Amino acid sequence: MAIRVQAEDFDVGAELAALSDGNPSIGGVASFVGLVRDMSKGDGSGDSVSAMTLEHYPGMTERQLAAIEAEARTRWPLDGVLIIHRYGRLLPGDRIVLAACASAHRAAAFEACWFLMDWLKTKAPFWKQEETPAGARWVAAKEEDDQAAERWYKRAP
Amino acid sequence: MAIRVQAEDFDVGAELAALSDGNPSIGGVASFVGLVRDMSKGDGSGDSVSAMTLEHYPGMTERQLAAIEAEARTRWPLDGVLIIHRYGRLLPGDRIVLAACASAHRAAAFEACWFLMDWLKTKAPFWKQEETPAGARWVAAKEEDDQAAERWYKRAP
Amino acid sequence: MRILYFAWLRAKIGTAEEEVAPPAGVATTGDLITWLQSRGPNYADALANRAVVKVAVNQDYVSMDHPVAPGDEVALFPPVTGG
Amino acid sequence: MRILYFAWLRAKIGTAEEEVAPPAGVATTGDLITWLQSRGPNYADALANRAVVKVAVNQDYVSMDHPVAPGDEVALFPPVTGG
Repeated sequence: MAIRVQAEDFDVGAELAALSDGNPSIGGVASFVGLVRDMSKGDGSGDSVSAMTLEHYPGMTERQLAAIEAEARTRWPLDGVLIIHRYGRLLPGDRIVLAACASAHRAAAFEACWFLMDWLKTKAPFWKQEETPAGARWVAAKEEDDQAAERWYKRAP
Repeated sequence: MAIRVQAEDFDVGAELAALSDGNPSIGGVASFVGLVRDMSKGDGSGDSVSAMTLEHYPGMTERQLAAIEAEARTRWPLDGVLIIHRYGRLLPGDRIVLAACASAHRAAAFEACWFLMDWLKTKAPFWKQEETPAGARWVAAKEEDDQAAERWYKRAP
Repeated sequence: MRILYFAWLRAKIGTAEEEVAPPAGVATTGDLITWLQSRGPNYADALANRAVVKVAVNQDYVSMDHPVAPGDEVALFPPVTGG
Repeated sequence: MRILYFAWLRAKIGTAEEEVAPPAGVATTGDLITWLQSRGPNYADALANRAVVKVAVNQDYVSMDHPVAPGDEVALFPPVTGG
């Protein structure tokens, strides 16, 4: 179980190395690093984002991320799973999230990592507020994220 | 164009950071790190592998990897692509390959990275020879790798 | 019963957390929201569109007909936008 | 014409690289392999099963009916196993 919710940045190279360290039956590690974009997404306004604050629900966040990890381990043969998600104020280009899956098989690693991202996008209790020239605004949930999460239900184990 | 074929190890964290550095329109970076496994794959023998030597075809390797990168850029909206592949003698747990794709959209980053791995597995001129207690043996190509590469033809742009 | 609010629900209601003692008829999360809406224009406004209100009881997502009881931690928040 | 061999093809043939001057009738990669097979038992053995012989001309994959010409770099190798 490797779930971390923290304000601090993380060292992607060290985290990925630790995930496979000491287990030479691992064939590969698939990962995703999510970054703060300077453009708002989806609403077409194109207003630049100077910073972003991530609020979360301490306790429930860890609980939901652990449930998502457990679900991934049920669905795929994984030797290691890691989810790190930051909260607090972040600047464009800053790392927000790292999801990584180690497996003997690359298809399992890729699928499971993608699943982690899709599910945490719709289930982990985080909320983004962007700072723009027009003031602060809450990011709206995206229909495409719901659809991305939904497709995994159709492929239940 | 970021293709590197080298004997030396690479720093995953530094490479991934460099891929998105200075471009805050990138929403995420999907990556895959392939590692040397200590077990032979697929033939059921289970002989342990004490080391592996990767031979390649200098010149054609770079040319094929560049073609695979170009194909990925045609198919997906990517802000950065990186492929590093090692050759020479490697030990179990050593990194063999890093493929990474940066994009505004995580689905594009995941798909393109998976595509890079599937295509390079069947197109990049590398050959693995394993050292086992029973002697050295060439790794056989796997039918499942061919199938993994084939599926991308059905989804041509 | 402890109620937590997050993101724009917190901002509109004007508090992050409060202890409430709803009347006896409040048996479900749906009842609870209806009762909260009666507590003032800030609540009424924030909770007007239930399609964008998610509910968790004791840190698990639940539907609008989930039972609530004294001692529960109930959280109300908009659809999540992390990742 | 320069011929390169890799992996177990190289090991079986016993050389990594050679310059050859095939006779005039050798017009395609298929012809070239047939001619190479006649050069000795090591070639005959290594090239016996064409289903597992990949061919590149000037560093691009080609089929068995691809033309070959003096000055070409022709590589013969088994299915690749990198990644």
